[in-house]
Amino acid sequence: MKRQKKQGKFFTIPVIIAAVVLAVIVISTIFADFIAPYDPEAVDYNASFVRAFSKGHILGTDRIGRDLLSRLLCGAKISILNAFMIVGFEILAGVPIGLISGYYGGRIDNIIMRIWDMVCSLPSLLLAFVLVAAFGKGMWSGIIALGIVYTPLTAKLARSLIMTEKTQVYVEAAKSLGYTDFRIIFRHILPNVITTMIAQFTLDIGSAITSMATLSYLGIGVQPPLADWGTLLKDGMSMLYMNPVLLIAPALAVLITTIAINIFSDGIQTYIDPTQRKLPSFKSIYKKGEKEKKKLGKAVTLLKSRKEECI
Amino acid sequence: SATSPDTSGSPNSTGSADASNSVSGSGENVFRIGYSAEPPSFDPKDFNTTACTLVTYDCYDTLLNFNIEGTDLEPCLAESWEQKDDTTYVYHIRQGVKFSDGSDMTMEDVVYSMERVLDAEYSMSYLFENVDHFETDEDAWTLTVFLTQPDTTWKYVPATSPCTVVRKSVVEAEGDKYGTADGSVVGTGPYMRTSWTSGSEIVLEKNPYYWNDPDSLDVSKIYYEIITDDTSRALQAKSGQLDYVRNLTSETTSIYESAADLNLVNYPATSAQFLALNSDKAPFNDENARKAFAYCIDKSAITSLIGGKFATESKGVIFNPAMFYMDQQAWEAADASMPGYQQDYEKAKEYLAKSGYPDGFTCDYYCIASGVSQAEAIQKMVESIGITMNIVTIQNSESYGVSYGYTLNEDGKRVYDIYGTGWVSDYLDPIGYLKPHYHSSMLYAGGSNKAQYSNPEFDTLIDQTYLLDDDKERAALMIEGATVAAEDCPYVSLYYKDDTYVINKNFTYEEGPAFFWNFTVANVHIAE
Amino acid sequence: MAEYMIEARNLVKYYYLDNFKIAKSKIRVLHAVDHVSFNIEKGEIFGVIGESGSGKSTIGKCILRMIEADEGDIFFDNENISRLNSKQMKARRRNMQMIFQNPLASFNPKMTIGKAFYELGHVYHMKTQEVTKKIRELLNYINLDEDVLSRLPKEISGGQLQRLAIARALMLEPKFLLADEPVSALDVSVQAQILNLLFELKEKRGYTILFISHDLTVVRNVCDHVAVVYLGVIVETGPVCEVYNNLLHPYTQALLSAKPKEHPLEQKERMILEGDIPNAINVKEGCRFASRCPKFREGLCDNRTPKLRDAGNGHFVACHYALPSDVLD
Amino acid sequence: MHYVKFIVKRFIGMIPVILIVSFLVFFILRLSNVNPVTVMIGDRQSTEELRQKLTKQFNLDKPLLTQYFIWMKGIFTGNLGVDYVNGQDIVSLVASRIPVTLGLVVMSSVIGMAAAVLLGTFAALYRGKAADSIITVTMLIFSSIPSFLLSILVIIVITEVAPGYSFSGGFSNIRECFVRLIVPSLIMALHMIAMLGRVTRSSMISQLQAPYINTANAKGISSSNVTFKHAFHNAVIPVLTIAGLMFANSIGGTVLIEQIFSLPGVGGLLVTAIQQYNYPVVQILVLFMLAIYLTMSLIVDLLYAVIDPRVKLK
Amino acid sequence: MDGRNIIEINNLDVNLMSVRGIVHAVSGVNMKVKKGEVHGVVGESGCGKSVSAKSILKLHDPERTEYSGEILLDTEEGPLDILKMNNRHLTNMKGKYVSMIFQDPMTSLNPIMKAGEQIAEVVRIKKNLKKKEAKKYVLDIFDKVGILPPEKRYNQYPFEMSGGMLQRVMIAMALSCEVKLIIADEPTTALDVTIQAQILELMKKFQKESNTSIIFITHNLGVVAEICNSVSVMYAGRVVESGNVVDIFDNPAHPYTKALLESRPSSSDTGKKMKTIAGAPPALYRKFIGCPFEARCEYAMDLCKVKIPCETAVKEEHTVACHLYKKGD
Ligand SMILES: Nc1ncnc2c1ncn2[C@@H]1O[C@H](COP(=O)(O)OP(=O)(O)OP(=O)(O)O)[C@@H](O)[C@H]1O
Ligand SMILES: Nc1ncnc2c1ncn2[C@@H]1O[C@H](COP(=O)(O)OP(=O)(O)OP(=O)(O)O)[C@@H](O)[C@H]1O
Ligand SMILES: [Mg+2]
Ligand SMILES: [Mg+2]
Repeated sequence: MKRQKKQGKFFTIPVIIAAVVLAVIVISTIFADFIAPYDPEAVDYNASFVRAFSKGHILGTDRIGRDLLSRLLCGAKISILNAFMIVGFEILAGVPIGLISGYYGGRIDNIIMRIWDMVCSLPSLLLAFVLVAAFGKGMWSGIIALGIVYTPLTAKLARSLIMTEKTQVYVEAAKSLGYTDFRIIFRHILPNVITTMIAQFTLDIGSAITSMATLSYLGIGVQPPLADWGTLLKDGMSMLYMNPVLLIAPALAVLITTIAINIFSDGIQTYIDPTQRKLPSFKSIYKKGEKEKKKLGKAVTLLKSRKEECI
Repeated sequence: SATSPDTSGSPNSTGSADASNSVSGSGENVFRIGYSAEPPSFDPKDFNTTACTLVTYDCYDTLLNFNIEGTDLEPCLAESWEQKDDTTYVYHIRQGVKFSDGSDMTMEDVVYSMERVLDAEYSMSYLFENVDHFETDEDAWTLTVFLTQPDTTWKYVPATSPCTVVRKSVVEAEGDKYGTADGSVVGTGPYMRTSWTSGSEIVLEKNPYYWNDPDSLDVSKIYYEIITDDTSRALQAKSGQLDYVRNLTSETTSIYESAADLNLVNYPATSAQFLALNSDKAPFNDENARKAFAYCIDKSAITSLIGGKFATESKGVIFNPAMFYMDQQAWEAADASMPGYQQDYEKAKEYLAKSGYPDGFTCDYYCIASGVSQAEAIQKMVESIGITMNIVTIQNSESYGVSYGYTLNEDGKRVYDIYGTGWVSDYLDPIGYLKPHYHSSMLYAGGSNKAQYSNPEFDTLIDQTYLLDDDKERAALMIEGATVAAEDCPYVSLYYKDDTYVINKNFTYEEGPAFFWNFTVANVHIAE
Repeated sequence: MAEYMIEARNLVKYYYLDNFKIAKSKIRVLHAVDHVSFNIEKGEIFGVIGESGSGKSTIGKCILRMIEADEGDIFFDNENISRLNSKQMKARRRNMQMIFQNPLASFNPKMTIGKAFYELGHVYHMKTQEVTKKIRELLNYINLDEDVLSRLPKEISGGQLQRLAIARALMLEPKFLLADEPVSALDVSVQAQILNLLFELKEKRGYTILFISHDLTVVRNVCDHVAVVYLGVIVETGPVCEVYNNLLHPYTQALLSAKPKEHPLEQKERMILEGDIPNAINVKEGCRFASRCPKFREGLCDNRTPKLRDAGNGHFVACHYALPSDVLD
Repeated sequence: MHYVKFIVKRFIGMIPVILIVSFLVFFILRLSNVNPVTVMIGDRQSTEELRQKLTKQFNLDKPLLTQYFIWMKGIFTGNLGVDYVNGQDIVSLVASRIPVTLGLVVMSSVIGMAAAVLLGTFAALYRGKAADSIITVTMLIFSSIPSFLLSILVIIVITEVAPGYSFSGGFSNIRECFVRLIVPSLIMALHMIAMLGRVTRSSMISQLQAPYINTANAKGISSSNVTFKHAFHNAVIPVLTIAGLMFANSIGGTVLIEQIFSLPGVGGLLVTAIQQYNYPVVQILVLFMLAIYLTMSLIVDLLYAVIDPRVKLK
Repeated sequence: MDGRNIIEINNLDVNLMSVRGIVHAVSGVNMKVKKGEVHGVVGESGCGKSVSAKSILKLHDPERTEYSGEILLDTEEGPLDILKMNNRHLTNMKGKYVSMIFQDPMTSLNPIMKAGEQIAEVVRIKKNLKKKEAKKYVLDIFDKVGILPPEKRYNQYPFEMSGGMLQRVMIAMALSCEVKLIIADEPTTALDVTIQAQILELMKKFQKESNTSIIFITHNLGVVAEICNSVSVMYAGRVVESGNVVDIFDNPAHPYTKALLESRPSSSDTGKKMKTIAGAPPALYRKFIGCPFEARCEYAMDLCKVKIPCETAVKEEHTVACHLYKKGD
């Protein structure tokens, strides 16, 4: 009953690629200010609409001569930071609410679920709009609006998870040992349900990036001179025919990031749920066995042979 | 009228159908116009945006029309007119004109239409601010206008939107509903509205009762397709789904240029782009601060980067020289001698040092979304002498409130420190720029003096022009006024620009500088 | 007179299934435990048997106050604990511990065994050294190596885990153990290990154990007293030898005869009960077993609820016809 | 019969939700510092007289709560008055827009659901094979593209590929409606397919591993029967839940799509109304969308009950 | 019993691909089941009982399973190897010759299909009946196996029935097509004693009436004693002993069988320590070099560590795989 090495690893090739891509994105985001070849806001009148792959400007420039690569990098910083903030909000608010309402059930649960129904019934963009209409536009309105939209989803997920989890015997066992509810919820149940939620959170980071971009596209998200990917997309869209890279580059950035996040999240999900995992074929295992056999010599022969002898 | 960069918005234009221009058309000729916004209604009372003018002037006629240059007037619903004295004008109304519902236009309708304008709720009622009252003679078919004071610009007003004629009985019967998608539209114009799918499409067809030979109209059916997104509108035009698009943004120009079926036309127009520096509050109540700011700005860069290829850099005052038809030479000479505020950081620093903010200051720049890149460029330009400029983007719909001073801060002042915008003159007269922007009578809420500039010296000069008839004399006064204003630097004028449109090669249209006011599909003809 | 560790008096637990029904009459009430009384002597193993859903676990949990009983009193070590608040209860918790049916499920899957033990110690303010010492002692007692401490529950076999579960319960040195079907989920071969361990706890260490099971043979093997539960009521109770040698209640008889043969050649007179085990929703007056009882008599069994009656030697039975004096005609 | 009872009950249950949301929306919008009178006057000359007249006409002098009740009364009597900006009758303004939005939502949901379920099932059946990978990756890509980006790309592609296709025009007959709505619907559907397809796939995979599938296989019925009659039936149930949720977002999604494709629907109206501070319109549209959502979730619940006998309609 | 084997499993190996690698769940299993005989399969949890049973119908996920050996099914066309059949042939075979009853009837029935229809579906296909006829046929079977009232039960969904009733439905399903062999994988483990007795009685009755063979998988030796004619004892994926049920109970040959029988709590004695089998069964990720039971065996010899024992006949129809029994002994 020793720990067994698992087949069907977490780091499958697509997940490795996704992880590497994400790592690159996150690192370049963190060091955006150092990596970026230019000040993202620096205007260069002589370099309007420089084509991509020109000298000095790898991705070219926009209308007022700002370097796209620099803007993309610094935009990534804003976009990703915002996404993290939205998801952070969602986790800090949604998880405890969901856990508590699911654990205790009853009236608290009822009230929270009614609120959830209402928030859910308003499409996310709409809610963002209404909030922005009321509180004025800007990055923070957007973040809070999206945070509010995402929170009930997380709460609901946490709730449904804890609803099934709390009927588990180990929870009852913890109660019988005299543990407090707080300890049971956060020390015992949470670690058991969090893995399922992590996949959701990574997924949410992806959709937060696009949602925030959508708000910026509609002009109610990030306000200039800050520019997130949504702003770049919006600008790129109107200048598509002046310099297509202006659209293609941020579009690819969003696409690659979200796809990488999706793959990564799928990876987590598949890893957590073994029924979803792709297993190696018998042949590949036997092949590995053959190799081992050659390496280790006779001792292993018996172990790996396909049919055993009996006397 | 206020415009934002690249989107002109003059409410005043007239439709005219000139029989002499027409080539007889045959069969069903459909003309599809790509349009960015839809009009609030077809009632002249509500005309306040560009959206109205282009769509609705085919349905209505004004008393007079501008000629193609925009400098002179031509008969329309009024066959002739005369000025009795300084304050009395007589218009002889055409007889036998029918509305699109087949009924006759009567003097009652005419005077009803004019008197509606006097109501404060009428959008363009400010054009009638000097009107005292109207008198009609039903038998002689004359309409007499009495003004409260002499006004040399009045002569243009009968060619503007308030002077359209609606049918009294219909308007009174329908009330608020008139002109909306649910209500009816009854006018004397060459076309009549047959359907309006709100937010999507407006269809006009030939008016069978048109007083001016309906056969002279080449186009029998007009579709206004409302496509809000600039790029998709351009792509639609490129794929041959639209015959005519106006107001091309500089970003999409290249798409239109690449379309084989479209002719891209540019013509001198009356628009100009500028920044208004709010002199009503700190920091720009300090003349030196204004100048310091102005000297930071590289106008030529803005002109070429933002204005695009049809833009020309301008100098001390906001203005489009196309309007100075009265004395072009005098204007050019004056323009050259006025301070031009070319980028000069030395001077900028000098003025900043003189100002109350030697270490720089912070200010808010308001603009609509499409003006952001200009703002960002300017932000960088002024940064170097220590001016921190925050960009505040507002919705297109908010821009009215902001630019006309309806939206105020706690102190009751206009919210912006800098407002980046543009202007299209109501008529082809320099007054159309000078008065709205620099005259202190335009300071009130709703007034167009965006810089909140006031200089008694300037006011006197401009007021005098209203009393003069001679163009040269007026021009001299106006140049003098402009020089005064330029010295004070309430605005940073950036560039003026030719207008552009595209039209399908199957059609022709003859444009002039005043094109904007007399566009009507009646003048669109099948190309030979 | 023996000293009692547990005295349960008139325990009642109803579940109201439709909370939000407006018409009161329509509310379905599940009589999970219906006026149950029994006593557990110090140092004995008290068995509770019955089929699934009969309310065995509910009885056990009510005693530990993991479920609040609707009525009734529970005396723990001569102290009435049924009205204590949760804080006071926590102090008593140490003295009463529970062992669950499925050992794997009763451990937090994300926590190593060691962590689980240390946490328990810390919650009860033991010092780390103290805990370490204690754990060592317990592991030694249940005959397991220390390396299990670093493993996750799923990496340990069922039998070993159940022993660990018992060790965890013993950590706090309770006076009383509730073992809720501790062997039902285990294989026969390991089952014996656990039963032996429990037996040893009683014999060598003097623990009092409430042993819940549905396996008659197991109960007979380890218990001193037994109570047979059917649909929330005790139908027969008494010392194991008394009860097994003198089955009085028809349900107990049926239960025993339903037990499969021990040897293929064994001849067995079968008494097969008809029908399913009914649920205890809205039970009416009358014997609960009436619907399946072979001795069912109309008029009596479905009208009068039988009381537990003394059959001598501490053997009680709740049946109208159980005692020799009851004439069946 | 109990369906009718259920529906009636649910409709009654909707009332408090709608009331609370209406209350919230009404007051949240009033938090903004924009003065409605300014909005109404627009660029007309602002005279004190006009201000007073408008204030009276729109009951702005009354306390907020009273205004709210007046508005609520208007909703129940079908008289919502006119909007702030253009003074048009709100009921007819909104009513004329509803068919387009409904058309868009229904069309995209139908296409999206059908395609998602088909593709998801297909992918699950060919799990681990090339077909599965292709479908999964495509879905992944489509679910990662923001819909505004996808829309503009589609427009570009279509104008290149099929220049005759028009994104503008009227809605006078079915054909026109179809032509105008199909592309935007497809784009909205694509998003749905991408999300739902993945759910269907994993749901189908887990159902195919359920013990009852073993029973079905042991019965000796054909494998297509096992897949579709047994596994598929069970697999749709969770898909339905997600679809219900996605529906809410698809209503929100119309906002963008309508803007880009200049469709005269509720979404475009909403954006304009919000931008113009045209609050009476915003309020009613929010309630309208809420009503659609609630109705739709009712339908989902009913469908649920039809498909899954375990669900008791309460 | 006419002496012919309805099924003959020869040297069956089943390897399963799992998250942790290949599981050699079944290795070299031989089993013969005569016509009209109930053959029990016993063993600890995880010893490969279910895997071998499912292999008979090739129910494992084909992508993750590797079979070798042969499973000969006696059909009208003579003995056919199930492992070599194509899918269509196999589908035809299922429900016609072999059917299966699973342990947990709740999850083994389609939760959203009416109980009756799930059976009618098979009947329609296998017996070529029309919808109405099929229903009538199913109602008849329901009546026979005591699913009463049949009309009502026909239209109920699985979640509306009790476990015992559902198991009857499963049995009805297995019986519906009058197959030659029923594989029952722990059909009574999830049930209560009294219900288990009902079900066993029912199965016995039908087995007698129709002379069907049954492979009866259980880990309850009592149930084996109750119903089986012959028995295979499995351990770690192989059959360690097989023979007549009386032989196995009276003269168990393999140490494992002995230990298993001894570790049962016996009803006769109370308060005695039970015999246990120390240790836990091995994991099946690796192939064995020696006897898999070696680590737990009290008779283990050096030979056991290095050689896997072969099946040896100790008696007619009683074979054992243990080095203690040499050929010809
Ligand atoms: N939380 C609850 N809500 C409603 N009914 C419950 C609840 N807990 C238990 N019951 C019901 O109470 C009755 C007794 O349950 P209990 O768990 O005590 O039975 P048990 O004898 O322990 O059964 P098992 O042998 O299956 O463990 C059952 O009918 C059960 O369905
Ligand atoms: N689908 C599967 N994938 C991988 N391994 C499996 C699978 N099914 C069973 N196994 C493994 O095969 C071995 C034999 O399992 P099997 O289900 O046959 O045991 P069993 O004797 O039926 O036990 P139980 O009494 O618990 O039902 C076990 O070790 C189990 O973990
Ligand atoms: Mg229990
Ligand atoms: Mg099994």
